[in-house]
Amino acid sequence: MANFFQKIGDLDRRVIFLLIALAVIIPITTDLIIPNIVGAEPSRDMFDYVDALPEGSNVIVSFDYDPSTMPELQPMAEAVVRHLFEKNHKVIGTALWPQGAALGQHAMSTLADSLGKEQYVDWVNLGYKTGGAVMIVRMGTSIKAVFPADRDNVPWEDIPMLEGINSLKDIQLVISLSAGDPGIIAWVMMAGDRYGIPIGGGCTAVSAPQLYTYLQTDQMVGLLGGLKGAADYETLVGIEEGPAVKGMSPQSIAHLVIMMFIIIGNISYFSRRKGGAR
Amino acid sequence: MNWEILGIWLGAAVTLCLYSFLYRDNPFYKFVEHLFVGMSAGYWVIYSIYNVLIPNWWENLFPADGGFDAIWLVPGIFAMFMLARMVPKVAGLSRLALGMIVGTGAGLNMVTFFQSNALAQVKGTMISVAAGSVWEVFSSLVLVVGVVSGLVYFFFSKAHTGFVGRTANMGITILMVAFGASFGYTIMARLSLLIGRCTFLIEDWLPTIPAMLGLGG
Amino acid sequence: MTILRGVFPLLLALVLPGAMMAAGDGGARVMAVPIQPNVGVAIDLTASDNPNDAGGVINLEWAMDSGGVEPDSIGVVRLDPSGEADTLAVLPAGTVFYRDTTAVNGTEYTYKIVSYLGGKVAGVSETATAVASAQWLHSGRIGMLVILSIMAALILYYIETGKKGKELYIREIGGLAAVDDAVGRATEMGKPVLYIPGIMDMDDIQTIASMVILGRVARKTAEYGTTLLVPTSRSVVMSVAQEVVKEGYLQAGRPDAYVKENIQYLTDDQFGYAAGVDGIMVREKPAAIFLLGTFYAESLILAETGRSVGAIQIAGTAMPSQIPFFVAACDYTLIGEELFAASAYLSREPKLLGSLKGQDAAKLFFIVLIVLGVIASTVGQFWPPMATVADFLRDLVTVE
Amino acid sequence: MRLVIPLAITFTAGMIMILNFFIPHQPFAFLGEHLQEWYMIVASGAIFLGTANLLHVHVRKMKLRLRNWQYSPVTIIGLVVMLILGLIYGVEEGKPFDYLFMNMVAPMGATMFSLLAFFVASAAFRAFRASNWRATLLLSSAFLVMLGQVPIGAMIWNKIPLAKVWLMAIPNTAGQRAVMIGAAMGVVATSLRMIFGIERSYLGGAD
Repeated sequence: MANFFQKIGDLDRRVIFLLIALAVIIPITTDLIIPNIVGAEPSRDMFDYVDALPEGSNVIVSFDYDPSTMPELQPMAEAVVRHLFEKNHKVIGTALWPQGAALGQHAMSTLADSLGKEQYVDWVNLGYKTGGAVMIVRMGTSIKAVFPADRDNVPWEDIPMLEGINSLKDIQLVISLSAGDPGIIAWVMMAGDRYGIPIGGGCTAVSAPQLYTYLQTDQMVGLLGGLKGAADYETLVGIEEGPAVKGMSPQSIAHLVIMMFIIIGNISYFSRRKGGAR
Repeated sequence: MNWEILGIWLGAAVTLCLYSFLYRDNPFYKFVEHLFVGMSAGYWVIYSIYNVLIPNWWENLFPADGGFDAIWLVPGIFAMFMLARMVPKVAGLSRLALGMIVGTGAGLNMVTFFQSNALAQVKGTMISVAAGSVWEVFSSLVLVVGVVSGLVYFFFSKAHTGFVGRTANMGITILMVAFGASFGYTIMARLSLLIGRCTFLIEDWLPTIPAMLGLGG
Repeated sequence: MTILRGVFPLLLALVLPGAMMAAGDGGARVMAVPIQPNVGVAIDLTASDNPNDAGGVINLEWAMDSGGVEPDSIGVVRLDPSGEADTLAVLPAGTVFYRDTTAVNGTEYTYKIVSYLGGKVAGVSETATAVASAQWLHSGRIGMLVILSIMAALILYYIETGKKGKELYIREIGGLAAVDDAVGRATEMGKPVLYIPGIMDMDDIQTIASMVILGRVARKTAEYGTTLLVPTSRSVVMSVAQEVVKEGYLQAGRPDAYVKENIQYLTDDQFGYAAGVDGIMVREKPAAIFLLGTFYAESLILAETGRSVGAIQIAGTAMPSQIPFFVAACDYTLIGEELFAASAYLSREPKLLGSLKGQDAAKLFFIVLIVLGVIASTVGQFWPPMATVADFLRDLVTVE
Repeated sequence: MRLVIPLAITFTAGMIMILNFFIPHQPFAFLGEHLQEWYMIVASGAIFLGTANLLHVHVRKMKLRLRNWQYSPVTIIGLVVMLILGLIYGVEEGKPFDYLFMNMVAPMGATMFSLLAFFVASAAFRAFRASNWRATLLLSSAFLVMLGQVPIGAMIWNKIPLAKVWLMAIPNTAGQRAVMIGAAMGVVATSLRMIFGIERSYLGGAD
């Protein structure tokens, strides 16, 4: 046995390649779903924060991304909006990226239809406005000044759910789904730091490490990072076979395979050292 | 001829040929590798012509509203200098173009690196190490000590002994933790690429096989 | 838009005789005139020269009076000194910012915002005036200028001391100490050396640093009589590499051994280049591979293939995201700044060693700055005057 | 002596780029902007140099019947086909050039990129061995982050995803910053040596 472990350290790397390929191909072809488990992580913090908001809170969901990052961010958008609807919060959609408004519209209107939510009563899509951080600062004194009408040009006054909302101070939470700049950072610096509005968000895996620092300093209430973050939110909301959970399956298996090889490599290394066959 | 299906087959064929490299070098890989080098080289030439040379040079030299802007002869002349390398007699002229390229790059890199790689990072590290919980204080300390000791590791003109040596050691330790974390974190993004290719093969290409067979038989 | 431009001065003259005259009267402030009583007009209009530019730009900011009917759209009107009005833009209602990029430096312009309702001018704001100008020094970059000047002075000073022949120490750098061994090993095995200068062009400083190292490596391969292969991803890099290698062979006294075709261009395409280099690796089976320069995702594709053919690999890059992969897959890795120290280390030229000493002094300066900043921020939490110091230090390193 | 003019050009171009950053006034704004664009044009124009070299190398390979010369025509044909289709039909969507790009060049690039999924695995297997304490740290932090990335981490201990977040936010940030600041010093020093002509080997021989 010891001999086996000594030898396996020099395993042909093509065996690893084969296992990685299988780890990816099998879940895709069989629709295998690995159950997702959510630990004490920023995605749970975010869920808990939304869950604990008093019913009927005003929440801005800002769709700050475009189709290129949809695989990661659209599942987040759908899970977050579903959760907000289920908790009877009022969802105000905005977008710092031009194409985000349409993606947000799609998520909100589809979910609203299936959950029986009404446009202009439970949700509204204010659409895209250029300006990024500057626009957010302006919203600090008047949201209506930035969005005199919604995406379909319905004037602010004619939208019942916006009655009583003047500035960001009337918003209980901002959730930015962000693919880059402008995005979460602009919301944290302007709405969060300047006006004290709680900020949550979701981002691509690539940009997550940079945003983790905001969690360390409590400038954000929670963060969904990449596909895992999206899968976490789907799991917490109770979507069982969501696109993100599905997408995580090959990831989980392939990660396991790699970790297993790291462990085998080390066992082999130590058994060789013991055997003096360095 | 169904161009869309042919496109899928072309894509699948080159994908499979390139993957065959994982087993070992073979004629299929050699073929597609040579094809890739040739086609992509051609692609970039065309790209340069249509996306740089025409809009940024030609259309500035001869503006749409007529006329001729002589100042845009300058880059044209420098480009000619560069191409002069092909003629041994005047090959020395390419040094003039090189001087311009290196000078522009050096000046531009100097300010941008200094701004975003040095000053912005220094600013981000000027934090209070007494804010928040014990854990946050510890984290801030690790961050500051990590940056400073990492910089000490890069000292070249001091022997890494004594205090400097211990600090540099701490620096390389933090660097190793950072590299490990970064490696582990990136795996997911790399797997996503493979998942993307496999999805293409399984969901776009495989279903066309019966159709192709049907057409053939 | 063009029609509006032509029609508008006329329209304005019709509906706003008072305003036109007032402007001509010597700049008396004109009150906001809501022509239709209920329409929202722009208030608090300010016009100012856009700072830190070559001139020609004036920024306008305003707020919309929220009482009254929301206008359909709003227009930005500019009056030049002769009183001629020009509608610069028609903007959606709710816009609160406009940048006039057509101003002439030194000319005083008067601006106003008009509100349209039902296609007609329904209200006009107060006016504001501004003059565009160019600045000689970017006010948001003074701190950087000061620090950069200090650093440059330090580096140039130490280069001078180096030239004067002062003995300068340089610490051991593992990857560079191994260069000789790597080339020697290739010679013994009768296999070539492969040098990969990254995928960026000659304007990239890492590529430039790589070319300098290539010169040293070429001299060694020439001395040892080993083949040196340099595939490049950029035409200009290929040209420079040819010059540098030729020179290396010349210095080693072996100009006859220089083969131009060994330094070849593959393709500008990132992964096309990776595919081509992978092919060279498995077919030429180099015994030593150098990966020095700017690398992106292809770093590991190259390093793992190089590893699989059993080559000794020396890598170096300043790309933080790729260093982990080189550390994992290569025998030696030059981390960040070590890549730039390589030419000094390999040549031991006094002026280059001096430059390294200057870099160290510059780093020390930054360390002191960071430590001061951290102390000031920390103490500033309990003792406000220190917070001002911290803010000052942060301002110093802030660049607009 | 032959290097005097090239070095003067390097110095002038470098100083213009630096001064342009600090002085918004003309003529620096104009020169700075134009120089960048000119650089782009010269570098793009140089691509013909590389293309000529590529052709030369492969034609020579075929002539001398060097190893694997049979594949050289493939490269040449690929290059020529793309050039001709691009020049004749243009690059708009739906044209042959675009078709070949979308269905061949792009998939080839994506496939090469995706090879990384295999290579990260083999590199991790071989490199992550606890041979000394530094390698152990590298290995442990990579392993911990990987665990935190997938559900199994939280299954083992629900704080593991948090450990991942901390590793990425604190030590990773610290390490990256140290590398970036250090590298910036290297860039500044190297640039200075270029601009002031202290390092000139890139221009080849001849003093």
